[in-house]
Amino acid sequence: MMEVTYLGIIIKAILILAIISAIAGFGTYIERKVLAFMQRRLGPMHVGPYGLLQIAADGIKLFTKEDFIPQNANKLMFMVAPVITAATAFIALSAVPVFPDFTIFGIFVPSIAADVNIGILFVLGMMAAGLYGPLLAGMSQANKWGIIGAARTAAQFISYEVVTGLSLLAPIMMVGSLSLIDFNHYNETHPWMVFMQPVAFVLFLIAGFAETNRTPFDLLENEAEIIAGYATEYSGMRWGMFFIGEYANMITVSVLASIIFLGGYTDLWFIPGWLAIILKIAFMFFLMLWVRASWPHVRPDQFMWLAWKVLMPLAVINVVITGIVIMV
Amino acid sequence: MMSKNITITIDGITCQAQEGDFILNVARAHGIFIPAICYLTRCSPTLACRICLVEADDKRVYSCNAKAKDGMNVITQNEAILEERRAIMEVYDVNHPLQCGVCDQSGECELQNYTLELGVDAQHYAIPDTKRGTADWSTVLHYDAGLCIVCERCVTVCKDMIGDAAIKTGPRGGDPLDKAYKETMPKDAYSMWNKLQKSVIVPSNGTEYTDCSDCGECTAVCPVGALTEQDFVYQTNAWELKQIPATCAHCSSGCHIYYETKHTSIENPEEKIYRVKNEWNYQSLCGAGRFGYDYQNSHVTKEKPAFDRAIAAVKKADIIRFNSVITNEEALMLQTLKEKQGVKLVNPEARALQSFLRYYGEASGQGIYPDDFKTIMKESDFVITVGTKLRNDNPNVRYVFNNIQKMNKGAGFYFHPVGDTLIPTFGKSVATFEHKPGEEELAMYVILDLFANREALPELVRKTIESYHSTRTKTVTEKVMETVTTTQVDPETGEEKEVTKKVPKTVKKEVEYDHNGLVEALGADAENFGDLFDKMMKKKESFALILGEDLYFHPRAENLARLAALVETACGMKLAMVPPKSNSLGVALLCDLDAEAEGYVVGYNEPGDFALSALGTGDLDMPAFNQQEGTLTTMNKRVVPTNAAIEYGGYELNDLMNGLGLGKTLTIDWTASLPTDRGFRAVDFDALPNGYTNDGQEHRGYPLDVPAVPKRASEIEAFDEGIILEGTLAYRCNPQRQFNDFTDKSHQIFEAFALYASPARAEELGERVVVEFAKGSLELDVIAEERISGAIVEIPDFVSDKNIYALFGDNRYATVTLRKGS
Amino acid sequence: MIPFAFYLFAILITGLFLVTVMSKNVLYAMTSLAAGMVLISGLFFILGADFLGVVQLIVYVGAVMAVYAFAMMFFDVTRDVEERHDKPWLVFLLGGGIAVTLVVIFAAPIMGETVHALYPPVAGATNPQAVGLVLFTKYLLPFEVASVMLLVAMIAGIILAGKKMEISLSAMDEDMIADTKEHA
Amino acid sequence: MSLEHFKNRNVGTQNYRMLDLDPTPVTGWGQFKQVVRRSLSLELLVGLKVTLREMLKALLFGKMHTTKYPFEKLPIGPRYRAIHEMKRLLESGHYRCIGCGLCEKICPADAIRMDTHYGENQRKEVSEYTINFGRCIFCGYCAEVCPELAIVHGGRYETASEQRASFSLFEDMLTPIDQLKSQREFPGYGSVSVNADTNIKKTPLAY
Repeated sequence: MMEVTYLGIIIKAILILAIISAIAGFGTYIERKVLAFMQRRLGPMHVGPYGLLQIAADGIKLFTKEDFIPQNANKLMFMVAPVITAATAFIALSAVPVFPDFTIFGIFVPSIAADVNIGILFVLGMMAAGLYGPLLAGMSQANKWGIIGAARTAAQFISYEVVTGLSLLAPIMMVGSLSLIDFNHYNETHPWMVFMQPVAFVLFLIAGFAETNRTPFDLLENEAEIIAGYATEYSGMRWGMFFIGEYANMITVSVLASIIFLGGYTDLWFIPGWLAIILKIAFMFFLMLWVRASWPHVRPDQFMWLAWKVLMPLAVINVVITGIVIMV
Repeated sequence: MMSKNITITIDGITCQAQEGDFILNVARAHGIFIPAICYLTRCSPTLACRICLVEADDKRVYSCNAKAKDGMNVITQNEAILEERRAIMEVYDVNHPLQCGVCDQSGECELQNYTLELGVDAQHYAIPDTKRGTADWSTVLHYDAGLCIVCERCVTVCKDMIGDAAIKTGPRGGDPLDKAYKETMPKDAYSMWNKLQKSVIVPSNGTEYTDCSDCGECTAVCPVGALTEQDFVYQTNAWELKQIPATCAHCSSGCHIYYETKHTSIENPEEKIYRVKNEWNYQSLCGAGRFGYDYQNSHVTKEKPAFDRAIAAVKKADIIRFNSVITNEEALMLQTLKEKQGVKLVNPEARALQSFLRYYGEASGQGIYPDDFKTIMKESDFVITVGTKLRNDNPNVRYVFNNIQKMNKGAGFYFHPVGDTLIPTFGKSVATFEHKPGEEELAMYVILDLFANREALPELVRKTIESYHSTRTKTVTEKVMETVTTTQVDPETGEEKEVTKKVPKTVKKEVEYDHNGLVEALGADAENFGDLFDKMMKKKESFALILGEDLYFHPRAENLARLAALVETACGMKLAMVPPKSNSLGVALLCDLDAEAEGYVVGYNEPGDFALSALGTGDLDMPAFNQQEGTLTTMNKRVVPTNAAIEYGGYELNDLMNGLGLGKTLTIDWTASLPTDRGFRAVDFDALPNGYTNDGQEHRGYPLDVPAVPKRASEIEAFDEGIILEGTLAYRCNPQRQFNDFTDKSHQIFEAFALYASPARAEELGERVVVEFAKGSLELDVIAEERISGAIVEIPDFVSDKNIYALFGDNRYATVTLRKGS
Repeated sequence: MIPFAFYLFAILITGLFLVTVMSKNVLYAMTSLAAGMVLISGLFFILGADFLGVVQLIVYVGAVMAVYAFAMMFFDVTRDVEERHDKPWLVFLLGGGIAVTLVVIFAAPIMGETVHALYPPVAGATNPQAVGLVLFTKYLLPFEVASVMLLVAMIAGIILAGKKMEISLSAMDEDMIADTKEHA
Repeated sequence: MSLEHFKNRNVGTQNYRMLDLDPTPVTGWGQFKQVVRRSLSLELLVGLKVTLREMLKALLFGKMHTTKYPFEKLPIGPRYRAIHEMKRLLESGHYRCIGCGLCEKICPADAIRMDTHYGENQRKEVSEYTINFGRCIFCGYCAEVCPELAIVHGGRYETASEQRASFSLFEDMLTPIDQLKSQREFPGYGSVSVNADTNIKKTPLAY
């Protein structure tokens, strides 16, 4: 049995990149379909069977669209910003285990690209670094809507990182490790974390939505208020990279939630672990779309108010209670 | 014919009128509405429609026929009258096809109007319809008998105004009316219906085609869509047309017309003239005016090189040759050119008029003839024309002549070498003198003889006249009543009786009479002339003399002018002259014209080394008359405005003047500069009115007031028989509807450029003939013209390229040789 | 491999911080500073201090720099910033002096080869656990003091920033706004 | 009548109902309580339930609303007023238009033009008839004014074309002669009234 090598890591990195990109693309299709169904529409139908090739069509469109940069924009930053979004999203994914370790062609493959033992913190850190994408995009494009989008980015990300971190603190305390693999193992012997830490789960979900910039918290690019926020001046594949980043983040959050709170890739009754986690991730992804179809936007001030005055205190209280319970 | 001013009351409104005016006309002049379908203002009442029924002093009269009397009280409507009128309108609507949707008259139809006005909303009468078809009476007239309401306006106008009397009522073949109606329906409506059911309009010569001058006045007066211009049938609707008030420029009448324009077709948004309309109550049009409207110079753009060449040509020009189809403004421009550039202005017809007017002025002291044709038509009852081919030279003069016979119960003398079979039909009291060319002076002597106090005449004249008079005897047949006594046997009793009876018997008797040699010389029957003239002179009060183009081109024009002045003073006659062409009078007043000369010629609508032409054939395009603004001087001595109906994209004469540094901003800026010392007024073009009021007053431009000229003592010269022309003669005369190149260009005018002769002469000449003049020759087709009599042939001059004026020289008659052509 | 990564990171970090100092463009300065922070966390990872690396990421990149960026938004980032140097030699002297002092402070023990871990790592303890052990034993007092100080700072900040927070200009009509201005 | 009457532009039915909403909390504690109350009452889940229900309805019970427009078309109202149609006489098949020009006159957008001429059968014939659909505002006046019921609005609503002329020629608007049987007419304003026969009095046309 061969151990994983540097070559293997590179192959895995490329695979993750390719697969997640593809899934992100497919995610757009799914999103459009789900939203359509929830409004009793058909969604994309005409490109390929059931509109399946819509992704390809969109891809072609995005690649062939004119790539323009506003005259007064800071060109370098303007060009770099989408890359930051996409890159941080994928880097974050590198520390997330999705499947159980497995052996293929006689090669042992660990389920994780980079097994840092503080994985959960790493993911959070990379997602935090992801804020530079929208932030720089908004600041560099010399557009007032962009600036407003950037300001909202900064405020929203800083605030909700706190909530994310504090909400995850309680499960971390219970598991006693920052490694996501440990979390998964914890689930093998304990009931799902969601049953033990429901408050933490809800807080994490809310914060996750906020950090992935999803409706109802997509204030950075709220079309109704600020055109497209930080993405106002973007088009073509640069805009596409924001899009891929967003979907990659959605997947990351889905995976995190599945592993931390929903039992990870442990086998579930008769369902093998790899299938179980795919179903869980899929559900989480669907939940995001479902929410988008159901709920309206939140007003920015209410949103900040919610973070600092409701969610953070709740998270702190949750941590304290958890600590007391553990001590006792 | 002076008449008394009277006052009548119509519907409580006091109206001023003149004795003899019809009530209807008085009402119309005062803006009081009386419905009338069949009546035409300037014609005799037809009494066909009976709808103009009113009550005058509690008596029912027809207002078109009843003359106003002083203090009369007229009520235009009460219940009984309204009932009668409504019944009449209902009868008119019986069997009238319900095709207003497609009818050409729809929108300006009097049947529609009166049906609505009188509130006909239900029909009480019915009768089986008769099939009545459509007919094309001539190349321009279209008659739809189905639509005809037999108001006979067309018949009336053709007879009373035009003089052709080419149409009449004919049998319709309709069913007789149900007798029951006679009791149940109003009387007038019944009798009107009775007549309506029996008649339609037919050509009066018994054929299917009218034999007339194709003036189309009948189509204008038709209140419904029955009579229309053939080319207009189903082309467009009346309400889509834009009316542009203008002046017809084909002859010197200067008739008021409306060009009616609309876009050409779906594909072509350019304006097109669809028809010409006139105010037929006050002015009658001729065929050229009505149908000759599409002569515009279309698709012209500003071509700078051509314009530059034109500037150079005008600078270089020695002579500008032009004709009288020109506005006053343009004439003034040409005169300005003459003054500044020293060019010679050549216009033979206007020059002839100009010199004749000058001779007349020297003899009479008046700058221009004193009277106009409108007054003559209204007031005169004895009209004499000398030297004008009445039927061809100017349609309106002919209408005047005819209308005087019909409406004023007038009489007329027609002096002309070319015989015309139409003129005698104008009235019973019309005498025609078919004299020889050159004898025009004798005609004047005849007039002086008959109408002047011989003692007051200059001695030479008196002596000349007296020299023609002699006392001769003639045999007259007289009816004498003779008393004859015969013996008769009574069949019953067998007794013999003597019966005395008066039996008429013709007796021949020798009587002495005053033989008028002048009349004889002019080709009339001198023996009976005296009696005839006595009859003609009965109840005649107002006399008018009309002179024509023959005199202007007469070798002894000067003497004739003096005679005319003498006739005017000695006989107390009104005097008017017919200008030869459209604006000849204006040109004669505005330009100093020169005789023909050699040199570089710029032609304006005339041939030349460089041609400015509105015909589209010249070196530089000019606007035609329907594309131009400007004024014309009419034979009625009025300066009237005309407007552009069709867009013109090229250069105008004013642009040329601007190119020479002599122009003004717009052509119409010249209007106010027309010289006041020649009778014009300094009025802006836009201030000139162009229309009629309800009482027929003409509000068009302004009348000329030509100042008097110094009188110069001049003696009338004795008549010289040497100028009488003999032999084969040609007369320069256009066919009825042709006046110039523009009428020729119009698609509805077909008269060809050919030799016109009486039928007998035409047969003699064959189909084609070569006419040899002293100065050249011409090969022409021969066309037989029914109306001409005598041997003189007519050669038209309406095509400027043929240069007919040069061939004829300074006379309207020429001795020619006629050879059979190939 | 590790030295290579170290030098790579070191060069990049130095370069990026140089950009931060030298650039006249706020956006470049800020971005390169943030990038430098990210790369510093790389140094931690090389040293095996994963926890500190991630903390570096979260605290500096995710929070501190974001607050910087927030402040930067009040500038027109499309325009260059002209710095005014009244006494450039003073800046150079002070900056250089501090740098030298820091280098000396950190280099001295290494030079003297007297570096000893007073509390050697506990065997088997993972990275965060090791940090926790140190913090809650030897450095308990400074840690708690720092916590209290931070708490004080936070409360002070909230109080300072929270002044007049209940006044909402958008909820006031014009007269009321004028009144508040007068009072101020 | 006072001016207030005119100033009240609330022309609706004025049938407003006050919702019994809780007063907006002003204190922080109040707001917190509101959030907790709303959160615990699971109001949010109602929204999720609705969307999920609609999705299931759409997917499982075939209650999808979408019409795949160019491929399937919804039936159009029989009196829909779109592109004009020129009708024919049912008996003879000749077009009904008599070229009276009323539609041309009444058209407020000046979109209609026609050329007519004197036909060989001595009737007014329409040479060409066009409607400029770039200008037509589909007001329906032309159909209303037409005395012959010759021009009506049809159901053809797809008016995008490469050329404006595509629909506007007489031939294109005219009922195809082979579809004369299926030419439909509707009662209502502008059409012949139901009791037209009895309303017509005895006129000469009766003979």
